[in-house]
Amino acid sequence: MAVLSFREALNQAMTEEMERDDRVFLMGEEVAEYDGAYKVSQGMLKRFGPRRVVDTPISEEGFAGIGIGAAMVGLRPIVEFMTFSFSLVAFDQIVNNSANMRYMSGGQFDMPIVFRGSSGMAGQLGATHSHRPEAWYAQVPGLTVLTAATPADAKGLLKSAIRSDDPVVFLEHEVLYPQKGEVPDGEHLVPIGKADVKRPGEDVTLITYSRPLKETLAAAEELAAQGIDAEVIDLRSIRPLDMETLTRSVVKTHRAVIVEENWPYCGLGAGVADRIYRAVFDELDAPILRVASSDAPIPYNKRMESSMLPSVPRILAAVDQVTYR
Amino acid sequence: MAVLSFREALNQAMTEEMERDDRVFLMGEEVAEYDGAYKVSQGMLKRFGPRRVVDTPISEEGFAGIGIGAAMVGLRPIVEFMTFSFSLVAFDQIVNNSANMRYMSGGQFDMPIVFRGSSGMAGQLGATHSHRPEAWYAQVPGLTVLTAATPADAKGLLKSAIRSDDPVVFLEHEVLYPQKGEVPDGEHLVPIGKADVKRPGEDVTLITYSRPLKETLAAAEELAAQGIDAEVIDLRSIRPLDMETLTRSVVKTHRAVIVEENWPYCGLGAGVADRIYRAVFDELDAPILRVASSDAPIPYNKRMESSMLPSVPRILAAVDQVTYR
Amino acid sequence: MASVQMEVEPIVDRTKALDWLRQMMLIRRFEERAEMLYQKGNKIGGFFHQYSGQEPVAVGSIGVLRENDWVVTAYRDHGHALIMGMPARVGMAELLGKATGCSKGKGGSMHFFDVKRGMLGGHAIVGSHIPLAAGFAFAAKYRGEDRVTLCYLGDGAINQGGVHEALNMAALWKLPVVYIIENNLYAMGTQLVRSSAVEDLTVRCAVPYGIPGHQVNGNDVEAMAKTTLEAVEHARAGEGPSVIEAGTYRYKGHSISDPATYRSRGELDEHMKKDPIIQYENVLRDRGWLDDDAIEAMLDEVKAEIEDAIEFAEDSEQPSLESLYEDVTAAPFIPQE
Amino acid sequence: MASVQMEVEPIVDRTKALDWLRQMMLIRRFEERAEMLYQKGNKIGGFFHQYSGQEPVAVGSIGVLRENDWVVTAYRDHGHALIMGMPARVGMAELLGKATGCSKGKGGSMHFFDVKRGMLGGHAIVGSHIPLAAGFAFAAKYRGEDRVTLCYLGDGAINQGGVHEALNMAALWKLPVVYIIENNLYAMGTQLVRSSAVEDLTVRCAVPYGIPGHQVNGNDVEAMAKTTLEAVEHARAGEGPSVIEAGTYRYKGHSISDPATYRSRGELDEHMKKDPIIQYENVLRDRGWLDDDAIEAMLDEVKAEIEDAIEFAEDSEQPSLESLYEDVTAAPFIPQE
Ligand SMILES: Cc1ncc(C[n+]2csc(CCOP(=O)(O)OP(=O)(O)O)c2C)c(N)n1
Ligand SMILES: Cc1ncc(C[n+]2csc(CCOP(=O)(O)OP(=O)(O)O)c2C)c(N)n1
Ligand SMILES: [Mg+2]
Ligand SMILES: [Mg+2]
Repeated sequence: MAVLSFREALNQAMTEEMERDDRVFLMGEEVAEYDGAYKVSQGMLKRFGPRRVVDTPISEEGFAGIGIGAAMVGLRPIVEFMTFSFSLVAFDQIVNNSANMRYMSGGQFDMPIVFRGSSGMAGQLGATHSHRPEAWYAQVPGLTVLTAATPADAKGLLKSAIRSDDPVVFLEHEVLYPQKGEVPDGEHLVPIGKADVKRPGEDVTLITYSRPLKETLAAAEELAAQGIDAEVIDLRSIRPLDMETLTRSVVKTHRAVIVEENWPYCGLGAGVADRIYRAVFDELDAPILRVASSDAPIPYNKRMESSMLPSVPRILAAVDQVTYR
Repeated sequence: MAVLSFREALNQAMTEEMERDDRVFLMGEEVAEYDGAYKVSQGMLKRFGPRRVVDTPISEEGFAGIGIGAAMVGLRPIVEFMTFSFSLVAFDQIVNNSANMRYMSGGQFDMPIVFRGSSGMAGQLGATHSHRPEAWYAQVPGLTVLTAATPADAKGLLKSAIRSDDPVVFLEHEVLYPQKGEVPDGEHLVPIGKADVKRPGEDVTLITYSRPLKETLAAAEELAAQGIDAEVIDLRSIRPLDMETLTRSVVKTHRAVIVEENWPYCGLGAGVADRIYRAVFDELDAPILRVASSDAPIPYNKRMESSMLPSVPRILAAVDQVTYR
Repeated sequence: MASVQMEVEPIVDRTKALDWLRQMMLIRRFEERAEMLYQKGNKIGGFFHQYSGQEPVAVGSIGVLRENDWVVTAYRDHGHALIMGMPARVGMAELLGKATGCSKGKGGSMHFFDVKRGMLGGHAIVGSHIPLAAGFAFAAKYRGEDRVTLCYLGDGAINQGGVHEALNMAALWKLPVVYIIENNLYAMGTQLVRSSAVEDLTVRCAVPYGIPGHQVNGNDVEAMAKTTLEAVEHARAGEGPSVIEAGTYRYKGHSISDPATYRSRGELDEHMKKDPIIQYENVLRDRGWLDDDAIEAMLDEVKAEIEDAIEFAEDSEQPSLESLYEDVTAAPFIPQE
Repeated sequence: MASVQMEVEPIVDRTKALDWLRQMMLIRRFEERAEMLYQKGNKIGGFFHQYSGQEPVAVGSIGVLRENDWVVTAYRDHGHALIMGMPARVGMAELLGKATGCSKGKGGSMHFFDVKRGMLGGHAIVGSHIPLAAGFAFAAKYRGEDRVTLCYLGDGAINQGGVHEALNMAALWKLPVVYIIENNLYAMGTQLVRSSAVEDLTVRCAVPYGIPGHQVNGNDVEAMAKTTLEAVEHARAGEGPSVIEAGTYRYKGHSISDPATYRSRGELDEHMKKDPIIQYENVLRDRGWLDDDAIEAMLDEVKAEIEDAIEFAEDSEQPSLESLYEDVTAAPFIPQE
């Protein structure tokens, strides 16, 4: 297996799919001549030319809509948001047009579009540039919402997203871009709708996605040293949610903690917890706790920002609570 | 007490506050010469003139931003969205500018702005025109999110919203506009952050807000006939949430059902349920069930749309489940 | 009188001209009868926006398209759909929310889609389909197809920011799309002077993007056709987008619930006196292409077509409640409940 | 050479001119030193956008304002803040994320606010502050205050739709606001020709709204002042908004992490050769208002001010972790956790 960075894995996924299928193209701010604000599309202009790697003006609402239009008539656009914080100006296009259009037309067309880009708190970028929009988009029927925590999943999931005939919101994390990991050689696809048990365990279920997987696995190691065997589940698919993997785990461990960067109230973890409770309430020996960001806008100051993030001590404290230690 | 329609109550609230305070003004599409698309601002242009009742072009992002700017320098705008479905094109302004600005400036100014308008499924308006944005906005620290189910609350809450120095998202419901109810005479203010027990009860807690209050109260009557004494809580304040009233009730009844028009996954009910579980898990004898809209875009067809809505039979079925009958 | 309307030499032959007249009658009749079903039978619900008075805009412009060109418009979409070839039956069935409707009863009046025939929708969020139109044109250019998109929008819609994002990109990338602003002087109750800082809408929408801007009497079906053809040929030649401001007037309120008290009876009467259908009848009569009997026969035919459509719609099945979860996604849909 | 830059007769007296020169030096020095703290000490984080090369735009335009006028800009905001009177100390402390910073360490480089002095922020979502500026002007007009707002935006920002919504309303309602487009030819790595269908930005932003559009050499501080004054007086007279396109150039990459490989060394050198600070020194020297010693002294003073600011910033306290929940709302904040 090749060792790739997260960013290279995404680049490979797009490159391979664009090689396979001329209908696939990439569009966004600085994706072409600049090679991507975060260099995810490095070399793609050179390889595919300006017809298929398209720089746009700073017009997210407009080019999201152009992508949607192109998808309605058979192209398969990948629309990059420099960061998903900027998708807020395109919110109407994503929610109303990409998600509803097939339905409102009685199924007259597919909507094979991927919106992708970095998301989350990337370090001192402040309140406007640190959004985690997963719960906003997860709520919307019609959308598929995916996120990866490892280079392998990034590649395999993005390829599946590009091949999907439905609109996909694909959330990356800027902090993960340089991180390296093994990626299977050859055709590698990760199915939509399947969570991944990143570490099997018996005593407590730790549910996470995106960047905090790392902290969660580190916490699991600590717990192992303390004699607690934690199962770590990486959601990967935010919508649809893999309820089977989640309930199977909770039925075994009887306790769960959700680790996420999202805000606590009405955040993704609330959506996931609600569904687990309703599915297997009687199996739970403790409330599902959440290690989420603090309920405040994201500050510039580094220490303050760090204090909001999921961390190993915060995860351990939550596990202590659900295991009544 | 006077009997007023919901729309008249809102009108009174705005009118009284504009009488009190010259800084308060109303701005939006068709609010002035047309007297409001839903006649909520009827007569206000005549009373206050075009300086204070301002018709705008169809530019939600722009006039939301103008309102925010005006609030930053001391005015107290009421910005009407013809419906909150159209707030999606202004999402960035509401989330990034109105909610974050005070924080990002280190508290250098207040943000006394109210965004208000109808919301919810008003009857065959289709997928783009039937949004219930409460969970989207509830997630955002900095915002206050309110909604009323009766004319009295509509008046009292809107007055409090206008007097608040923080940005308020005030969700009305088109179907409620003509409904009548008693409204206390004289100065009537409903505090932000307080839910209201619309019907006390001992056996099960029914939590709701906005239009479904009616169905919920009707279901409670049915239940009473069956010997089950339901407590009905109208949230009114979506953010901040009145956890005290909620937990006090659940500690008493040990079971709860949330009735709402929001989508199920990551909807408002998930946010509320998650917080109740974490607060009083041991008191719960059953999972908190949800009577929400179905997980689909909103169809035009009347029967299909009705089938998605909370209804007395659906509420009764949920109560049967949580009471294990 | 007829000569007042017709600013240009006929650009059509008799067959085409009669067809256009018939199309205008068809739209008019479709909506008249639908309005009755809405008002009396309570069979139609939701928002319902009529095109009465504006028919020549759609008829003249779509009239110059080729088979595989595309059309997209806002919520005032019955006319465009019918002219693109959507059978009145499936349009009427959609209004009644039936499974046989063009959008299976899921879209309603504001969402008439007939993708096979190139009708890429009515769209209900003001301005939101302007970028979509640029996207269709982007795809045509990407694939090297000789296909043009016509996109209709209102005089109020030009105040949505996304419109200008799309116009800029369409111009920058020379996309084959023609934007037709149906300037009916009002956006709901707001007169143009109260919504736009400049009243010449080509100054708002063409000049800033360096693209051709045409102003045309939208109630003159042949002038509409001629101007559109020019813009369409410009697009086909790879020269990029154009903007056409078509002056027109709507007879009805903004939607069925709007009494339109913001305008005077006199103003309305003034416009109705110049009804474009009657004017075109006169023009064709003057040309000797048509006589009163022929007009009568045409009207009868149109009426019959609409009555048949109503019968079809009424007889059609309601969609099943299970279909609520159909057409959400192309992949098997798993409700997240 | 100096005469090449100075297109207009001096519109300032000596005191003001020296002050402007000093202000430009102050911005330049502030950012040079801050860049070092970012690069070497790792004391500054997040996005950091420098204004070097563009100083005359802010200095000349803000230079004609009255005490109670307002200014708002994007994330490239250090210059505007300093000129509005924000002490270098609190600016530097903000960069270091300190509690003594202008925004208590919560805003950072992109969010310099000094409301008391009329600096209504740096704003980081491209285009999002253009409506805010119209809102300030709306409030001034509403209250009958004789107050003008200057709002700065980039050549890339004009492609955000909300900008055009705001321009239209500002024009429609004759709001006292002046929009200054700092056309530095690039939006990140995108040259203007690749982002805008039309290169004359007054055609994009003034013509469609029927408001005055000025083009000016933004690197000529006095020309900048003169043009702004004209626009400001227009606003004060109740005539509404104007747009000024100020041609300028940024020396550094878009942000500190941008190597700016999209432009040639030659292009950059060409511009640096005409450095506006040096040019203005020459102009003032030619006028006999300044000699080398005075320049030296001025620079020393500026350097000392910045070193003092750094010392202040370094010595300042970090905000407490509890302050995370402060300043969220005016009402007592109840975290929803
Ligand atoms: C974003 C948005 N804002 C508001 C509305 C409500 N609305 C629907 S149509 C309309 C007026 C549009 O006027 P115009 O563009 O002139 O088209 P016309 O109705 O005259 O054909 C308004 C305000 C909407 N659908 N979407
Ligand atoms: C809505 C939005 N999209 C994208 C960005 C990322 N971004 C920040 S600055 C910038 C370039 C802006 O260029 P310009 O307006 O010319 O201003 P300049 O940086 O040259 O001063 C971009 C793309 C953003 N902050 N907000
Ligand atoms: Mg109109
Ligand atoms: Mg620039």
